[in-house]
Amino acid sequence: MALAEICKISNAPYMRPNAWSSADVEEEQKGLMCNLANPYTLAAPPFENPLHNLNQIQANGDKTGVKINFDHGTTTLGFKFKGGVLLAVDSRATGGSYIGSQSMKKIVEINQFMLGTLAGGAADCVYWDRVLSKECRLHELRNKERISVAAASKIMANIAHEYKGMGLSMGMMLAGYDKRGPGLYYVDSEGSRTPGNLFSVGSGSLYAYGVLDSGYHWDLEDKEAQELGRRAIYHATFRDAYSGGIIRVYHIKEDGWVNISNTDCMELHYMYQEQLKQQAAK
Amino acid sequence: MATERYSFSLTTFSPSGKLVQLEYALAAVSGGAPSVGIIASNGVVIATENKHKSPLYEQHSVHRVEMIYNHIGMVYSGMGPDYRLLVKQARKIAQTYYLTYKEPIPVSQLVQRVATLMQEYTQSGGVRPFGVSLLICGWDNDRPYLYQSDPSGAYFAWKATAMGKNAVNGKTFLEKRYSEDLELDDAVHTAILTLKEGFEGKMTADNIEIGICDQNGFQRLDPASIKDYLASIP
Amino acid sequence: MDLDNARELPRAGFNFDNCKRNATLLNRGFKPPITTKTGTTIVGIIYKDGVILGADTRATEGPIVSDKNCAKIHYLAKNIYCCGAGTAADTEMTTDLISSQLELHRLQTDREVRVVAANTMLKQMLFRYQGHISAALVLGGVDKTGPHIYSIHPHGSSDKLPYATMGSGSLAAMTVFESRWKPDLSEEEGKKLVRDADPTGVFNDLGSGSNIDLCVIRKGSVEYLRNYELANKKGKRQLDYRFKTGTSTVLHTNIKDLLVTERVQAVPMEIS
Amino acid sequence: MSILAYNGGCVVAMRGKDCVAIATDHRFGIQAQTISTDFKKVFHIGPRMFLGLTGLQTDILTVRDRLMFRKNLYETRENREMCPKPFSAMMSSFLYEHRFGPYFIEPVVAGLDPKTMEPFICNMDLIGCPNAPDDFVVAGTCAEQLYGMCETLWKPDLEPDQLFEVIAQSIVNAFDRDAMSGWGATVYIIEKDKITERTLKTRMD
Amino acid sequence: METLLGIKGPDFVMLAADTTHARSIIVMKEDQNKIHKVSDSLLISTVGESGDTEQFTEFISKNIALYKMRNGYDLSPRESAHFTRKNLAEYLRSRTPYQVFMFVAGYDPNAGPELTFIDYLANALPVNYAGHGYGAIFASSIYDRYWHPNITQAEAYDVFKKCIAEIQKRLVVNLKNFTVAVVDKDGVRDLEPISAASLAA
Amino acid sequence: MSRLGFEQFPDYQVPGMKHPDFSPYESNGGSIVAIAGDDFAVIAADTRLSSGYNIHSRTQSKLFKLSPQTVLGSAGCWADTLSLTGSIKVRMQSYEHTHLRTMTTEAVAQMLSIAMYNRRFFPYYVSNILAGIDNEGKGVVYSYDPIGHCEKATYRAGGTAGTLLQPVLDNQIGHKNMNLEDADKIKLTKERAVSVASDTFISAAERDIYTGDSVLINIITKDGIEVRTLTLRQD
Repeated sequence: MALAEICKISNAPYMRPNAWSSADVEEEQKGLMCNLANPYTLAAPPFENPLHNLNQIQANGDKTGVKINFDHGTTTLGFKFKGGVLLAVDSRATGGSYIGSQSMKKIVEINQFMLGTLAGGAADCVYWDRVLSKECRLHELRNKERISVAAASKIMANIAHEYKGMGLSMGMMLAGYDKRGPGLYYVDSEGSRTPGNLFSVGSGSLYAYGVLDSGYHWDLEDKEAQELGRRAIYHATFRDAYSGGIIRVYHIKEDGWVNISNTDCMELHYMYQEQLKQQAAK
Repeated sequence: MATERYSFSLTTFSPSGKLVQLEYALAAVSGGAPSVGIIASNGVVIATENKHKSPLYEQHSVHRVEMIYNHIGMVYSGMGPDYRLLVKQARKIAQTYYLTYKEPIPVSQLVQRVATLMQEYTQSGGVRPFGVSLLICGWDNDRPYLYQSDPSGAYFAWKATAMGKNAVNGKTFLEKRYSEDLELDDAVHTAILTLKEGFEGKMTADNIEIGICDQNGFQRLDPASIKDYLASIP
Repeated sequence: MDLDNARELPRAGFNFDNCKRNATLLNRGFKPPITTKTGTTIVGIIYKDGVILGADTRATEGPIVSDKNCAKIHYLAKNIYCCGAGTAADTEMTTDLISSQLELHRLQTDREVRVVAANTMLKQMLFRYQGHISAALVLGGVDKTGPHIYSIHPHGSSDKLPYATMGSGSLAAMTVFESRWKPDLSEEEGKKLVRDADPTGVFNDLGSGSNIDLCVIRKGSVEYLRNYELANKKGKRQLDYRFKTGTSTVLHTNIKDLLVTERVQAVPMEIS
Repeated sequence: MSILAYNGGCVVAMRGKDCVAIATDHRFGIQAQTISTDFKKVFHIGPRMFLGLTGLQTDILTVRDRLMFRKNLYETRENREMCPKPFSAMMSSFLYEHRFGPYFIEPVVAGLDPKTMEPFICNMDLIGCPNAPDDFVVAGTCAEQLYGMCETLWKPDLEPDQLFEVIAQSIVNAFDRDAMSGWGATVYIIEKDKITERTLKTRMD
Repeated sequence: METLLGIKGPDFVMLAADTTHARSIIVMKEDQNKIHKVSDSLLISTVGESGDTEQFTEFISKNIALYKMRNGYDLSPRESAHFTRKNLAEYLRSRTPYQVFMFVAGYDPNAGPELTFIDYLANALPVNYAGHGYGAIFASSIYDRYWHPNITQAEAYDVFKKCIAEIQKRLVVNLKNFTVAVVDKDGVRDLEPISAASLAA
Repeated sequence: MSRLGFEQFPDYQVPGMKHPDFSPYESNGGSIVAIAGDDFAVIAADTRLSSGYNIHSRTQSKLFKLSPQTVLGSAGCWADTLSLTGSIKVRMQSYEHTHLRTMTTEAVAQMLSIAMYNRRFFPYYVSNILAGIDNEGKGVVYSYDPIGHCEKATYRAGGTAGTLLQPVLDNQIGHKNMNLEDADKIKLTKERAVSVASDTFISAAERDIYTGDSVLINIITKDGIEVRTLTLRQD
């Protein structure tokens, strides 16, 4: 112990006696799950620059056998048109090139009038959407009025900006119907937030845009819009390895959102192929 | 002499369309010790004379019948040193083939490749043709094979043949004695008898060499078993 | 063949054509592929009348078993065998190559090759490649000078030992030898010793597994006991996975008949 | 990402009773982008012999061309059909020649020996370490998934019809869990007297 | 950043290529032709590292011309594509690899039209439709949506118009003009270029 | 994390100091399979604990009984598994004392997700699968990625052999890619679920070097948890 005195580390936390008091245990417990009480306090990593460190660990995965793959990859799209807001998403979650799930829910129902889509890190999106959902409900209780899409997206953008550079990966759309009419916002983990008429996010978004742009205009009928969204996602799943599974289409109107369809890609593919054959036969 | 103009070290055509160097090489072969090969119904035998001029010579030190691969053997008539090189090459060819395809080289392939090598020496600069003819015997596809390869690179498949000194007599003898349903033991006898045609002096187990090849592979007979064969010949 | 008058196969030996391109590709951040490795427990001992070699039979590609029953005791000559650990292709090809050279050597010298010759050929070859050919070998054989065991390391060093182990399970197996090996073991004792040593690697080292191969080399005879002990059997499945015909949806079927039904007939040539 | 997964794709071969089966997916992609869904990685190289190659597509083409050159040379030179066994040995030595600058491919050979009609399957790593078991061999980006499927479904002495179902179910379910392969599949069943080629209906995402 | 597009129909192959020649952040010129007529019924379009594209395309086309001179007939599109791929693959292993992306498009009176996709690694594949460059990613889903096996030349041209409109809308880089060429049984023909102006009209 | 004392390290680069690669993880192997049925859930895990080519234990259960209705299977970095399951158990206990009832499977599933996300920037390296009986008495399976993304499923394989086994479950339990009439599809009984789970482990032990020794199978029904074992290859 004399050495510790000389080195002036006898007061360091790791030099404390090991017999922990129950208070210590409690504190430890709090530390392990502090976000249960307050969702904004996540455990700080024991190193600077978590993004860099995690990348390092992932890059060495082959040597160490440690393969930390977060679920990712997606095609999501949303657009406003005369009939409200339409959202369409795929349902594949991939970790590396392994398909972890073909039936993931990539639309989070925040409340009856607002939906969030998720792209990027699945856990990031779901966790923060849940937090947002809580904030929205609190806002409603405090102000006796539903939160606007603009305000909700601002909360999200603030959260994202707070954690900027820590390695969160999110690209989400928030869509809803409020007193100002239909709203559609894009928010990402860089902290950017922007309203718009038409967005597509995720690894397959480039393909979705191709179909979407060539078929989109404001005066689409409801049925046409739903088909356009479904078709755009279908083409993205065909071309993008990281998108696929079930195509979910949601439509938000003045009286809240409706889940229009959940169709398997395989079914759609052979249906469209059949149509193509008939078209060619003509 | 007209022919001499075309007989310097390169194999060059003479005006009559002959490669004189090759004819000289064949002359070296037909001056060499006789060797015979006979296919039997269940194997094949090759045999040659291995006579030494001096009684001081250590017998059974340099062989004329050589194993190339488990199922292939070879003998020659002509120049011994040239033969050594061909044996070495043939063994290499066989091993390379096995390393590539993991199956033993077919006899026909080995013969073809050795013959190609011999042909190359008739067309390359700075070299002379080999002064040997080879008899290559082997067993694959459940049957025996016997090939002869000449200095020109030409090769033939035989049922039975003789090369070297007295080859013409040997062949005539074989033509008379050969039959398709010969057993291997009979073939060995026939081979010895063929060598005996024109053999000068007494034939002993120490001045001939015999190799046999059947489904169990090739082997050079040791003097003791040659002696047994000789004993049964009148 | 020396003349280029007919297009022939490229010359034997390593080909480095792809190296530059591969280096460029890997520099772009692609990961290099993994090769099949034999983690392996290979052992060899000298007993009274000869040597006994032992090996497991697992080959792995990363954490996946790529071959459950590979033969790691390679033939070198009638009286010499060699166990290999390391990159599977390297051990396979190196022993094949040396086996060929030994055979040429045998034919050239017309006598049984000695174990020390095999050892020298192997270590010289490995040393030439400076460890880039990653083969760790246990060489064993019997010649006129008696039984010999050598262990050869990938960089070309070798030891002559009464008992040797190599591979990822070598320490486990060595414990058994260290405690139980003694000079002049009988064949039965020797087999039992190897049979006891190898499974320590098979069971306790994840790089080794499946069955045990044994090779007993005596003066004048060899006994190669492939799968001497089936140490690990595949469990018995509880269900019968049988599919009703038509379970998989087929889009088109195309059948190609291989039996030649055509009859060839000789048509006499017209002679004018 | 491993360079072997750059273009995606997988191949599996299985032994049955007096028959062998080999199956391939159809995807040709450049990393995550699917370019074509009509690239079969299995080539019919002899009357009863198939060669499957997975990995980098440019090397698939190059290796196929070079092997065909060597095989044709063998066949014309020796005037006989090349059996699967020597073909595999030749491929192994070809790949090992490039030990220090390998082609980024993993080959699979399936066929019947023309003389004995004995089924033969074999795969190798990219530097030519041969592996010829008596059950099944796999290669490609979803090798792990295929190992799981085949280990569970395969059993000895499958008749051609059952073998087809087993191999079809194996490959389709395996690549459905892999992003880099899929988009259609073809199964070849090689029997003594005929070769049956079946194209499967699969997911196209 | 440059973009190539290609579509094969039942009796023709149509290619489109942007005309931008850029260096670093500067556009050097706007009328660079990237579709090269190699023979009466063969087109090669190339993008990639500048310098490599011209050198390699010229090397290939002159060799194809040489083949015709020597043998008195043209290489078929399939053969040309294989020749191109093989050369690219061999150069890839040399000290001076070419970094080019290309389409070999041709019409063979017997085998019909053929469109081959070749990228810088010498990956090669006959395709019905494909593209090179960032723009092609946007185009690929439009192909999937509007291509069909009996597509006519007019329809194909329309698909290109859709693709180019999308590229001009979504791609960060400004690709103003695209040249279009077609090869069919009547040989090689240039079509009206597609530009932002012509799309607006 | 402050207890670890890392705050005393200077967080800037000191000249001449070399930053070694930070590798706080180890892969300890192991696989988990879970299948949910109408009124039961089956969860199985092998009992091998390894690191590199070494086996630490042949009898380590990777299944954690959290309540009579809920079992968590956890493989990956064993230290992380212990830390995570320990704190989950404490939490559940305190919940029980506070609310005087056991946490339901759904609640555990959600809490686990949040607990894992707490370590977003220094994740637990674990592959978690939670199986149990839900409020309505049906079997459920939840699976997680390392940072707590949670998905409800009916069957799931995880751990080192997860990639090998998932397609088998897709095929045998999910009837994927099978063109069968509903009548031909084999109904999922408890016995079949157990059989499929054991068979998948037999396959995994053949090919995955980190899976072996034996399997522990927990069968969760409303009446409690039945435990079965099966011996696997030992190599």
